[in-house]
Amino acid sequence: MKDTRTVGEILSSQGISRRGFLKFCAATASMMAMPPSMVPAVAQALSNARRPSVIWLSFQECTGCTESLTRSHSPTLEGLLFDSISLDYHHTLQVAAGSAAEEAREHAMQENDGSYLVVVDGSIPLGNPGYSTIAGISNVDMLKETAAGAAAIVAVGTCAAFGGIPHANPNPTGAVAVSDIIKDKPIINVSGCPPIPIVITGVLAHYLTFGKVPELDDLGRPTAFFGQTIHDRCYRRPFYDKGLFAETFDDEGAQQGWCLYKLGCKGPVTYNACAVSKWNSGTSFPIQSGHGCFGCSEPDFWDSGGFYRPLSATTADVGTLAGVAALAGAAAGAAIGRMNRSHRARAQARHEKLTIDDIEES
Amino acid sequence: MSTSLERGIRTWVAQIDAPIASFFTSCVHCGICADACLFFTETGDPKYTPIHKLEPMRRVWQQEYTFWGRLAKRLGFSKPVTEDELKEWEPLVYDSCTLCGRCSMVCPVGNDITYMIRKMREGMVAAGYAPEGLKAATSRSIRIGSPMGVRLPALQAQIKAAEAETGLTVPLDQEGADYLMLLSSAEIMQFSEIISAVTRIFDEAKVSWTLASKAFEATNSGMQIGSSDLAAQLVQRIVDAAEALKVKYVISPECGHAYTALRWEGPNLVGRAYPFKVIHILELLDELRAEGRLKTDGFEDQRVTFHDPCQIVRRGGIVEPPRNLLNMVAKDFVEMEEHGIMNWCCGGGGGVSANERADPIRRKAFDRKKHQLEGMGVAKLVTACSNCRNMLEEGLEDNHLDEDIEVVGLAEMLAEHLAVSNRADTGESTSTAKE
Amino acid sequence: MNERIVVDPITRIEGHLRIEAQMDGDKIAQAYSSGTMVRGIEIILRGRDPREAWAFAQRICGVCTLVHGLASVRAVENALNYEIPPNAQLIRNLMIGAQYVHDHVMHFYHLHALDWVDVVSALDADPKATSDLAQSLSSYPKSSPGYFSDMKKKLKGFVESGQLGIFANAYWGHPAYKLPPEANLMAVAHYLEALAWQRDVVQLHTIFGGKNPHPNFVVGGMPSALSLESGEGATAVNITGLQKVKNIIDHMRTFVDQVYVPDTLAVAGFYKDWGAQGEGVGNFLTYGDMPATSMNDPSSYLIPAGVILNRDLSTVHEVDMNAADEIQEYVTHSWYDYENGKQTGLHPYDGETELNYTGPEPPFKQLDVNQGYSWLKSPRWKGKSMEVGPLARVLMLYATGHEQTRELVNMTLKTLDVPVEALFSTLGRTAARTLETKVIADAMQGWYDQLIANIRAGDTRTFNEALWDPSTWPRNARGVGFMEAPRGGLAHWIVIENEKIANYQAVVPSTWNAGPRDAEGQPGPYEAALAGHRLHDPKQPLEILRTIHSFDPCIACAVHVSDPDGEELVQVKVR
Amino acid sequence: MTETEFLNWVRGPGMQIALAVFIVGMVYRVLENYLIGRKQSLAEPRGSEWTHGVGTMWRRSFTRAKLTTRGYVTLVAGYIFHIAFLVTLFFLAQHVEMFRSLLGFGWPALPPLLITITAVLGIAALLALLAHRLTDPVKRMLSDYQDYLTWFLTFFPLITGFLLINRVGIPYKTLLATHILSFELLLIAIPFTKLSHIITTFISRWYNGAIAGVKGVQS
Amino acid sequence: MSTPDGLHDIAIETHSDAGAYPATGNDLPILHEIRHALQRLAQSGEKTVIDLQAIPMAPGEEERILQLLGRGEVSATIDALGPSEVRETAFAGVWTVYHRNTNNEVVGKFIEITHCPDLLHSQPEDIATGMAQIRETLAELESKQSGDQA
Repeated sequence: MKDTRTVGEILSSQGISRRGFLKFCAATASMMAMPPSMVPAVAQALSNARRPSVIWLSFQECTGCTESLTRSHSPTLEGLLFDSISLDYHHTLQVAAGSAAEEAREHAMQENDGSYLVVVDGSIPLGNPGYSTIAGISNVDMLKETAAGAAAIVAVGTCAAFGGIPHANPNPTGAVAVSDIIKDKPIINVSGCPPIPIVITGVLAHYLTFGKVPELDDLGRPTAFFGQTIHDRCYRRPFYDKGLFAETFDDEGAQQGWCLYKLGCKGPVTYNACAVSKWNSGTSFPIQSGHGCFGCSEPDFWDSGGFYRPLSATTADVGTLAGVAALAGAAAGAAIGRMNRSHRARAQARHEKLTIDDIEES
Repeated sequence: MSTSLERGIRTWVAQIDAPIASFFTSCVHCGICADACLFFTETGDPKYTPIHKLEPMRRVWQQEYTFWGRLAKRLGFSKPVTEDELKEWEPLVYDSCTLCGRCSMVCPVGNDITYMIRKMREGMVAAGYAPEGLKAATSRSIRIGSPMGVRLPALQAQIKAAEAETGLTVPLDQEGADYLMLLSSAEIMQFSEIISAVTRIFDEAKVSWTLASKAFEATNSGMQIGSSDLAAQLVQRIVDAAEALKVKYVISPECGHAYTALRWEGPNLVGRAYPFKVIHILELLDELRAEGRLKTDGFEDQRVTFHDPCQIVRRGGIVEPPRNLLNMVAKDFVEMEEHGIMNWCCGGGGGVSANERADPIRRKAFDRKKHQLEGMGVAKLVTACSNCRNMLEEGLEDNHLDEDIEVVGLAEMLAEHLAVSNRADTGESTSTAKE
Repeated sequence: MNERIVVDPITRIEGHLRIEAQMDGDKIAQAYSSGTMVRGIEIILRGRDPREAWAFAQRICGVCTLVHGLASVRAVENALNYEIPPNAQLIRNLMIGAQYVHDHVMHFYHLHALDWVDVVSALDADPKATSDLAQSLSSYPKSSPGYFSDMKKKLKGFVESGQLGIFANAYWGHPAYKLPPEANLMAVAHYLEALAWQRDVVQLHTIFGGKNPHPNFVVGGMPSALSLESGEGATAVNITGLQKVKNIIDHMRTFVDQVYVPDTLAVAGFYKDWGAQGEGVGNFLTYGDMPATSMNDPSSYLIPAGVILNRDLSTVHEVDMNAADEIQEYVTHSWYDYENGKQTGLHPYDGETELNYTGPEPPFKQLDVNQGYSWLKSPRWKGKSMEVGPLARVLMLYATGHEQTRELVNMTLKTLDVPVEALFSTLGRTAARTLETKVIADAMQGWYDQLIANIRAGDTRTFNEALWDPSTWPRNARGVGFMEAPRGGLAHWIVIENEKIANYQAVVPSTWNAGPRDAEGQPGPYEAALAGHRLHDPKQPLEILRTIHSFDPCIACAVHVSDPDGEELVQVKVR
Repeated sequence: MTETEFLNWVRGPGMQIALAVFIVGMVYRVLENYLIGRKQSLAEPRGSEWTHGVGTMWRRSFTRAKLTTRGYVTLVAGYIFHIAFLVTLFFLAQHVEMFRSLLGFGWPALPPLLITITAVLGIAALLALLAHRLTDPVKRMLSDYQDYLTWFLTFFPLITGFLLINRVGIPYKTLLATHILSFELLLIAIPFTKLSHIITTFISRWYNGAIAGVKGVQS
Repeated sequence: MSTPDGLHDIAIETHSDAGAYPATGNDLPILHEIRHALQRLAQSGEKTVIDLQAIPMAPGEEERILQLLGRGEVSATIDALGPSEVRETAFAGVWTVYHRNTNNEVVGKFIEITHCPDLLHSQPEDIATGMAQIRETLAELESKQSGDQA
């Protein structure tokens, strides 16, 4: 049984006025990081949008992404569940377990073939199919099988988007991202460890509203949320520009809200919406609470040279290197130096005395 | 490759040392040395840029002493030095460089370019590339004993004249004298007044000195042409004579390169330290002054300036003595704008004056000195190098300034003002008196 | 019939858990618990900067999102003997407390409740009667007939849409559901309320830690500088932020007192029979946590450390986390190898393991339980299987004479009219979780007051820089960082050599509880608790879910790998 | 290679390679020169090699000569460039952090505004020097490809650094990686080009001073 | 320990100069933006909406902006999917619109430069619904009346 009512109809059936609908659209547009002038377009689109079926697959994950989803205040998870989508498979939230759960997934796939949305959190291990299984099925098989009939895939979290922590060196399980396996479907990468709650719901809302993939950057992330660096929008940016940096976590600079660059903040190279939308209903974000940005929405951020090392600092261990290099240079230099010296000595030995006759003859 | 070219290159290989390698490594092609070279400043031709004059030797260094150069040479990527290049470079190295050392003073990375040119000439001459005039002068030096062909009789004639003039004996080959005085051929031939002058001064200061018949010539064409082998022969003569006469000091006369050749290069050329000391005439005079043994009378009434001979001052290290001495006799002594170790060369040092081919450019380069003198209002231009003196006189004449400015040797000027003591008072004979 | 019932995935938990139950008729003869996912975080941690370990370790789990970060930070601090400022300790306590309250409430409503609450049955509820019921239980304001009427209407619309989403294919109408429609409707309403409530209360983490899930910590204190010069301030922890923390604590306590505790008691009243099954192993372990002063002063812990054996509350045994012969891990039935054979047990400092999947090639139907059958290891204390978690803690508090706990436990037993033995059960575990939530929520107020007192006294230190620079460290150091995570005792062991991590081991609550059999064939608590359950319908294994959920499994945490030969493993680096 | 991998590479392996090449190359280069050797002068010295050698190492940073206009262009622009380069290299806070990571210690930084102004002056000076090199007959004659290559390698870090501080359009991550890479390229180029003068100039100055010093003159 | 309601009285030593106060400096640009928008409104009647959630804010900065804008004569509360507050600022034509969801969490913050925010207008759809309801009510009443008469 498929719900064919549009979001507009669902809302009006709940007795929500057009004013309420417009407000809903305004909040939705804001949350999707769209300019207010787009509100009429959002309203138009939402009037026609239908509740899509969503299948959420959890692979090598920590459930942090799902937890983040539950923190979204706009739209709320309950709003999403009741009004906007049909979340037909989701380990952490669904009631059914075991074979009943698997049947729900298969049912949703059949019922909505070609139109359902697959959300993936967690990476997929390729090292051995036994590294991660659900119902005895390896992750890679389940992903391929589920993705086959999907309209699009949303890779939620850095693990699904870029491999994340399992992919970090030495990647013991051979973990890869969704995009490494699925090549023939549109994939939206919603990175972050976890992603900002309203960014997850914002991307889902965008897909629901417009029925298509939003504009993406070269890493497959929606530019509406990942278009600018944290540093670009950081309220501490003026301190960076003035060269005022906190030196430690509770010095005067830290208490004054000075820039955390020296404490290793990766804001300048991290594309995410933390500085604008902030976390948990706009309460704060890591930098506002005194800890530098990890760069968690960026690929390979776990191996990007240390969370407490300033961005400009080298990550190379150079102590021994310098010694070894100096020794190597000295050895090579000594060798060639000796050659040079004997080259010169030979030339001096072969020197024929210049006589006045030589001069007169020339 | 011709054997001579090969010989030249081998000479460079033998001559290049750690400082030269360091200098070539450091050069940043800033071209500031050009501004220090009067041949550039007066012609504006970039080829006179000092560091450029070393290009062939630089390539030899690169190809023989650097890793990449050796590799490139082995792989055939490097451009070998050719006869044509040496031919092209010969005038740059000999005609338009007086080894004055001014470029070495301005190089921001500290390159002693003059030191390099000196070595550059070693290879050039070994390869057979040296100007005819300089070759001839060298030939005369070796074969006759003096670049100008001055032989002992000519000196003896001048000694006679001096003795007649001063009434004093000019000691020759006096064994056991403290000082062996050398002369340059220009002094013997053109500025023989100097003989009288030193005779009188030494007499007055009671200096025990002598001339040597076997080694009266101080100049060293071998060094100018750039051959250490020949330069060594010439130095050896002086060393032999000084040893034979058992002198304690050898006095280098008012001649620039002679001082460098004998004082600084000499021991290295002959391969051992001297058993005597080399002292420049100005140093000696200044010592005498300091000791009160040199007293002067009266002052020059005209404005006087001093032309620092490059090899004596900048590259010889004798900066204060001429000034001390000048101040004894000149009330209106003024310095040129750039003086002392930053003075401009007369244009004829380093063998350029012996090289007729260089005459036009040398004369052009004299403009630098002319500009220096302009507006100074000096009547006397004192110097302490007979070659400078020659060049200055000629240059002033070329520029029709000889009427206004007289060129004078410093020792000579001192002699003119020498305060003669009353011999009767002391009752002693002079050191030059025959025993 | 002696069939094997397989429940995979076990849903409404953290991570990937598979239960296989060997049936004896309709009764479970033996149960086998299998963690089916491995990531190898401990391999990844090797060679890294110990100061960064917490961020990696924190990603072990996003549900109990701070516990691994904090255990890791404490491990490094313990290894380096690194003292932290009192404010940092108080802030950590507040964050742990918030984690408890948040996590337990979410577990109860969103992960556990639907084992007891029939959503479809709620459609038959009378809103007025529901309102009466709600008002009889608590003074919580959202209890009007209109409120429940709206709720019912919304639910009706949802069910009628045909797209049940997360509620699809559930065991609605299963005879084990015993709540009347009104209780079901009230519970569904609170399910949604709790969802909104939790969004608010996690903001305590956001203020101090910058975000949730995965708030930030720092070795040596807290990274959240206090900015107090004006009402607005320069950091999140300013006067406004602290006021908000205060409001959140009030909000937490209100919800726990007015909704969570009454609901637990109300629901439990209908399921008293579950007070007699699902016990487990009868041994309980706590590490202790939430110090009033410092982790070095166990006497100041709110929750004491100790071991209770065989339900014997009269004797509390001491635990030495550094003793090589106390805590050990076995891999006899796990997909790992030990160098000296799979029969030996190893203390975490010496933890040495090799990833070796010997299970059936996927897709598979059934595991071979005679071999390795889980990515979880089997931790043992002096060779004994131990249960950790809320029940262990409440028992420990009870056994050590914690006044409030005793009152709460006695009140609960009295209200439900069950014997004290009912504690050792599925129901007891769930009730214990509720009770300790109240204990901790109440304690938070004290920590907050102390923090404000310190600030008022002019102490704004939150971080100790003394040992921040790794060059100040000894060449070799090792330490254990432990805490009471919501799911039970959690400890990370770290070995530091030359400023880098040489070995890292996490033994986590769900490894204690969900681990497979050990060398001697002793089952883990899950396995022991499930044995003897009768299943009404093997196709609808609701009974299994109830007991498993009562432990609040957290499997991603539980799976761990540490492999000295990690380099030899397949390295697939795409992109 | 993604942006992140690029950045990670230049911050780690790239920096390692660059430093290794720089150190190996410079130690090698200095020894290659030094070990050719030189004859100790047998002439009786008038002054000390060491006093004058060391004196010239410092003294030669200031010119004594009156120069022509072309000389002053080189001199003034050269001073500005060198000072600007050193100030930006050593006193921008971000760079101090880089040195701290390399050396284990740091020093106070200067305000970014000052650094920005300095960098602009440095960039202007470098542009002037390039224009001068292209127009001045002496410099043009002396120049080969290396002079333009080294000019670019020096200009590159300055201009990328300037853009980085001022965030002109280009994505920060790419720009930062490029900036670090440009510094590494510069480091690598030093031993193989005239840029080795950053070290050898002090050796050359010493020799110059020593040669003159023996004669009692401070060169 | 007194209750922390008196937090503002906490005697904490302050150690900052006002000049170093952290600010993104967004208040000025916003005011400029508002000025231009007002100009457009006056000239062509064009409306402008500024989404405050799309602008990064330092702690307390939003409050400062609102303080700058001040409070005008009109304020309204709309109860639709949670409360919304519409308020005219001290500058006529400049409105602040705050949307909250049913859990009272702020879901949208806007500054609108317009004669009257759209949300205050009665919407045609709602009017249509209202009309239908009135008709229905009338019909009911009338049929009741006629029924009474009958």
